[in-house]
Amino acid sequence: MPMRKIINDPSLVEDQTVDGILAAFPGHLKRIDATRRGLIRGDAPIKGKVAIATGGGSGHLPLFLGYVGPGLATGCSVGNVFSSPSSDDMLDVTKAIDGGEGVLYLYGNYSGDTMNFDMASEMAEVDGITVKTTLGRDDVTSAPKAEIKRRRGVAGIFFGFKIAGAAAEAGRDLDAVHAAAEAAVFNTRSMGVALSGTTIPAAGEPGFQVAAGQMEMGMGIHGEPGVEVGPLLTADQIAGQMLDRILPDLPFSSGDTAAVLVNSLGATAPEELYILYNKASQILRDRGISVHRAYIGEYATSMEMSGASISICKLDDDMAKLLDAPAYSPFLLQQVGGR
Amino acid sequence: MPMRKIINDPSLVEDQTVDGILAAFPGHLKRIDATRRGLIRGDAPIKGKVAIATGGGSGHLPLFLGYVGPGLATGCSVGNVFSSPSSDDMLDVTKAIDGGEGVLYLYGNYSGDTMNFDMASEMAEVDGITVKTTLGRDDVTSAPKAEIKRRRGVAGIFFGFKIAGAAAEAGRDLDAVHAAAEAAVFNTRSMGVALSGTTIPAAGEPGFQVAAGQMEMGMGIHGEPGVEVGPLLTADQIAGQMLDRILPDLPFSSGDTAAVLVNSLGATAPEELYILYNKASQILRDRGISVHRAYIGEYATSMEMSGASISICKLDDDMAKLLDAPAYSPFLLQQVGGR
Amino acid sequence: MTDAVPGILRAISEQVVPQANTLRDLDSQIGDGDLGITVTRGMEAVVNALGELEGKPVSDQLSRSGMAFNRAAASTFGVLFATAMMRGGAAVKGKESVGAGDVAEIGRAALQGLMDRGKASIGDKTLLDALAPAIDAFDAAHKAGKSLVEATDAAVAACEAGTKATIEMRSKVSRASWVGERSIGVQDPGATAVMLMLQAARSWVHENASQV
Amino acid sequence: MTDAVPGILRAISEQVVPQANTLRDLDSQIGDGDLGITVTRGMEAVVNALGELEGKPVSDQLSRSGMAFNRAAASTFGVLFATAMMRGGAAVKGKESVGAGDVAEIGRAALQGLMDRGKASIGDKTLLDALAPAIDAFDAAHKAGKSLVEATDAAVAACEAGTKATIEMRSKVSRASWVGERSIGVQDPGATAVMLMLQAARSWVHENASQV
Ligand SMILES: Nc1ncnc2c1ncn2[C@@H]1O[C@H](COP(=O)(O)OP(=O)(O)O)[C@@H](O)[C@H]1O
Ligand SMILES: Nc1ncnc2c1ncn2[C@@H]1O[C@H](COP(=O)(O)OP(=O)(O)O)[C@@H](O)[C@H]1O
Ligand SMILES: [Mg+2]
Ligand SMILES: [Mg+2]
Ligand SMILES: [Mg+2]
Ligand SMILES: [Mg+2]
Repeated sequence: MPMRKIINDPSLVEDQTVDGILAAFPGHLKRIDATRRGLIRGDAPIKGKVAIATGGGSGHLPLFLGYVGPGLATGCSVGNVFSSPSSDDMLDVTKAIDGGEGVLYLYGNYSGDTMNFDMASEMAEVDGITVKTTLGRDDVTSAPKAEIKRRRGVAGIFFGFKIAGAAAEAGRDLDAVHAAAEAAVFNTRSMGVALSGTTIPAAGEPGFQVAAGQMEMGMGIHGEPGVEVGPLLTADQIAGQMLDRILPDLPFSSGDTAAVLVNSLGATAPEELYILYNKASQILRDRGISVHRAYIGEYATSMEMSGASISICKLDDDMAKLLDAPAYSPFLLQQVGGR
Repeated sequence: MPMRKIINDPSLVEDQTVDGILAAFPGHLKRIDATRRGLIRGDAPIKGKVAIATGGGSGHLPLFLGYVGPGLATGCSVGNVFSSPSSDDMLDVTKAIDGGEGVLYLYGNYSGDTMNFDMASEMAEVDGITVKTTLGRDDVTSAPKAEIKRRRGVAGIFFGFKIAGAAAEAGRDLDAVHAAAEAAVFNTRSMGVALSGTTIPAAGEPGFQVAAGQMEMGMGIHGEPGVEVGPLLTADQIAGQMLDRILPDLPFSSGDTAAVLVNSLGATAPEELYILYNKASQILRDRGISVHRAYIGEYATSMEMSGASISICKLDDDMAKLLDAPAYSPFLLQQVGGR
Repeated sequence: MTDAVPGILRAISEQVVPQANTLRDLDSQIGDGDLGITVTRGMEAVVNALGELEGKPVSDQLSRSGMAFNRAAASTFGVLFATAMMRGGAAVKGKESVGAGDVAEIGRAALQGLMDRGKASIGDKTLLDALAPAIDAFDAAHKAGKSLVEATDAAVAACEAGTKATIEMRSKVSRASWVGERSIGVQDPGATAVMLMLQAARSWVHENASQV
Repeated sequence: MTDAVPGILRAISEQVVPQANTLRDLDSQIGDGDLGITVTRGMEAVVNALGELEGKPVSDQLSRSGMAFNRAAASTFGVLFATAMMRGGAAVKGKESVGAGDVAEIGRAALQGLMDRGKASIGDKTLLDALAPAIDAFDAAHKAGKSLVEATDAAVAACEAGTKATIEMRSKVSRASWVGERSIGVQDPGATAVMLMLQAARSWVHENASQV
C-alpha cells in the first residue's frame, strides 16, 4: 500500500523538515552543527537562567522542536521518525544552552530516549554541567498506577514545557524549575484513541493499522498497542471513557482547577476535537472541576494517524500563573500576552 | 466504508463544533441567537469601526469561524459541512456587528455563499447598513486567468482576513478596508494538491476519492476535481509544479516581497508542510522574491482530507504593515505582538 | 388551492428524499456532493414548517416554505429554491384564490427570480434548463385548454427532456464550471432535483386533481 | 584480530540488513516497528565509519563503530548497541593484540554495560536473553579447549535457544511491557536482532578462522 505522504527521499524526511523550519522562521532557532540534529533558541545560551533541553523522535510536530522558544524549552535534539535522538546531539545541545545555571532534561519516558539522555547527562556532568531530569509519563493506559514510573509520555508533556519554561524564564533556579516540571508532569493525565495507524516513511508500510470503523483505546503515539480494540464509538462515549479513566487516576476532585488539552494525532479534524471538548467540558463541569484554560489542536501528532487524546493537568496557583505566562514559538497558540 | 471520525449524530456535527468552540474560549465569541449559526466577537459591535462579516460551510476550521477576533473578522455565519450558511444568519450577523461604519463581506467565491450573501446584503441595505463585498478567488487552477472572476477562494483568503482585519482595527473607513481586502485577494495566488478525499459526515460515504499512491493537482477544498490526476510526486516536484503555476499568474517578479502560506488540508502532517516549504522557499530565493513572513500549518482544512496547498501574497509596504499588525484568535498562530 | 402547496411539498419530501443518493452521486461528479443532504435537510425543514402553514394564503405557503428550506440547508440549490418560492409567492400575493390558471405566472416569476439571483442563462447547464421548458409546456397546455392533469403531464415531460439535455452541456457557471470539459456527460444535479420534484408534484396532481 | 572487527561488522551489514523486515514486523507487534530501520541505518553508518577504522586498535574499532551506529540510528537498540561496543572496547583498551581468548571478556563487559544502561534483568524479554547465554557458551567452550569455530558455533546455538525462549516471556521493561500479556507469543525483536548479528558473525568466522 503506497504512502499518502508529501515527501522526497524517505531517509531525508527529518533533515528536510528541520531545514524547512529554519527557513520559515529565521532567527527563531539555530543549528549547533550543520551536519547534526541539535537545535537551540536563536538567543541561547541565556546567561543566568536555567536551560531546558528536550528531544525525541521526529514525526510528532509540534512536539518536540516546536516547543523551543521563549518561555518554553531552550534546545532540542531531533531523532529520526519515532526514534530517539543520539546522546551526541543531546550532549551538544546541553553544552550549547547551558547558561551557567544548569540544565533540565524534559522528555518522554521511552527507553531509547531515557538511555540516550542518561548517557548524555553522564557526559555533561563530566563537563561540569548540572543536569536534572523530568520524564513525561501522562498516559494512564500505558501501565497501572502502581507502576506509574513505567508510563509513557504523550501530549500532556506540553504542560511540562509551558510550566517549567515559564519557571526558567522567571529566573528560578534549577531545583525550582525541576520542581515545576515535576509538578506539571505528576499532575497531568492523558488518554488517547486511534482510528488509524501511521507509516514511518523509511519503512514504507504501516507498522500498525486500525480498520476503518474500528478504534483502539489507549494506543500510543507511535502506534503502541492500547487497552482495547473495538468498534468506533461516538465522540461523547469516547470523551466519557477517557475521563472515566483519567479523573480517578490522579484523582481529580470537585473543587479542583485544571487545564485541558485536546490533541489531534494528525488526521483528526479540528471540528472533531471541539466536539470531544464539548462533552469533556460538560463532564468536568458536572464533576465540579473548573477549567482554567483549554488548548485544542495539534500538540503531539503521529504524522497522518487519525485519532485524538485528552490531557488534564491539575493546577495550583503557582502552576496556573506559570501556565498563563507569555511564551512564544511559531507552533504554539499561546500569545505573548498570555491570552 | 465506515467513516474515521470522532463525532456523535452526523447531523449535529456543526452545532456541537460551535458549542465546543464557545465552551473552550469563554468570552471570545458570542452567539447572536441560541438556535442559529451567527457568531460574533465577544466585544462586538465595536462603535466607530468597520466590521467584517465572513461565513461559509463548516468543515474547514480554522476557516471561517477561527478568523473572528481582534484584528481579524468581526462575525461569522456557520453553514452545514461544505454548504453555505443561510442569508438569515448572515443578515443577523451583519446587524449585530455593524458599528455604524458599514460592513465588509469577505468570503469565498462559491455560488451558494455568493447568492446567500447577496440576498443578505440586499436586506441589510434596506436596514440602512452599507455593505461592500470582497470574494476570495486565489485558486489558480479553478479557471484561466482571463476568467479570474470565476475562480474559487481557498486558503489564501487568510491574507484577506489578516490584512483587511488590521485595516478595520486601525480605524480605516469602509472604502479603505474594502480596498485593503481587494488588494490582499487580488495579490494572492494558491494551488493545492489532494492525496485523499473526504467524507461529509451526513453523507456517510466519501464524495470523492484519491487512490493511495495517486494525487490530484488542483483539487478544491470540497473535493472539486482538479486539473490532473496522476501518480504521487515528490514534495520537491509538487512545490515546483505549484510555483510554476502560481508565480507567472500574477505574475510575481524578481524584487517582489511576498508572504507565503503552506496549508494542510487536514491529514497531511506538519513535517510534510515544512518539507514543501523548504523547497518553495528555495525556489522563491532563486527567483529573487523575498519572503516577508511564512505561515505554515492548518489554515483551511477539509476535515480529514490528505493534501496541502501553497498560497503566495505579494505585499506592498502598506500590506506588509497590516500583515504584521497584532491579531488574536485561539486558532491563529500570530502573536499579539505581531511576531 | 391552499391544500395543494402542502400536499405537493409533502409528496416531494416523501418521493425525492429517498432518491437523495442519486443527487449526491451526480453532484459528486461535477460538484461537491452535498446536494443529496441539501434536499434531505431542506425538505425536512419544509415539512416541519408546514404545520403552521395549513390554511394560510398560497403566497405565504410558498415563500415561508422556501425560506425554511434555505435556513436549514443553505447552498446554491437552497438559496435558489428559496428565491423561486419567494418570488413565486409574491406573484400571487393578496390573491383570494389561486388556481391552475396561476401556475404559469407563479412559475414565470420564480424563473425570473432564479435568473436574477444566479445570473445564469438557459443552456448554462443548471436547473434553469429543467424548469424553463416545464413552465413553457404547462403554459402552452393550459392556454390550449388542457386539464390540470394534462398540463402537468406536459410540464413534467418537458422537464424530463430538458434535464436529459443537460447531459451534453458544458457547465458555464458555479462549481460545475470548474470541471470544464469534464462536466460534459453528466446530467446536471440541480436540474435532476427539479425533475424529481416535479415528478412528485405530478403524482400528487394525479391523485388529487378532482379536489384542486 | 584488527581485521576481524571490520570483517564481522561488514558481514552483519550484508546479512542482517536484508532481513530488516523481519525485525520491523516483530517490533510492530510489541513495539513501534522501527527496529528494521534502526538496524539498516545503523549498520550503514557503521560500514561508512569502517574506512577510517582499518588497522586501528580493536578497542577503538569497537567503540567507534558503536558510536557511529547510535549517532545514525539512536533508539533503544542503538544506544544499547553503542553501550555494548564501547564497554567491550574499553575492556581491551591498550591491549597490543586481541584474540579469541579475549572474546568472553569483551562479551562480559558489554553485557554488564547493557545491564547498567538498560537496568533490565535476564528473563525480562530483551536482547539480554539472547546475548547472555551466547557469552556463557562461548566462554565455556573456549575454557574447554574448543577451537574458535567450535566456540562460535556453541555461542550461536545458545543464542538461538535464548532468542526462542523469549517467545514465551512476558515483557517487563520498556515499550513492549506496555502491551502486557499480549507480548507473550512474540519473539523479542531486539533478541532476534542480536541472533541475526551473531549468525552473521559465525559465517565470517567460518570463512576466516584460519587467519584469526
Ligand atoms: N448560477 C446558477 N443559476 C442557476 N442554477 C445554478 C447556478 N449555479 C448552480 N446552479 C444549480 O445548482 C446546482 C448545484 O446545487 P448545490 O449542490 O446546492 O451547489 P453548491 O454545492 O455548489 O452550493 C447545480 O447542479 C445547478 O443546477
Ligand atoms: N531496558 C532494556 N534493556 C535491554 N534491552 C532492552 C531494554 N528495553 C528494550 N530492550 C531491547 O530493545 C529492543 C527494542 O529496540 P528498539 O526497537 O530500538 O526500541 P524502541 O523503538 O522502543 O526505542 C527490544 O526488543 C529489547 O530487546
Ligand atoms: Mg523506536
Ligand atoms: Mg455545496
Ligand atoms: Mg453541491
Ligand atoms: Mg522499536
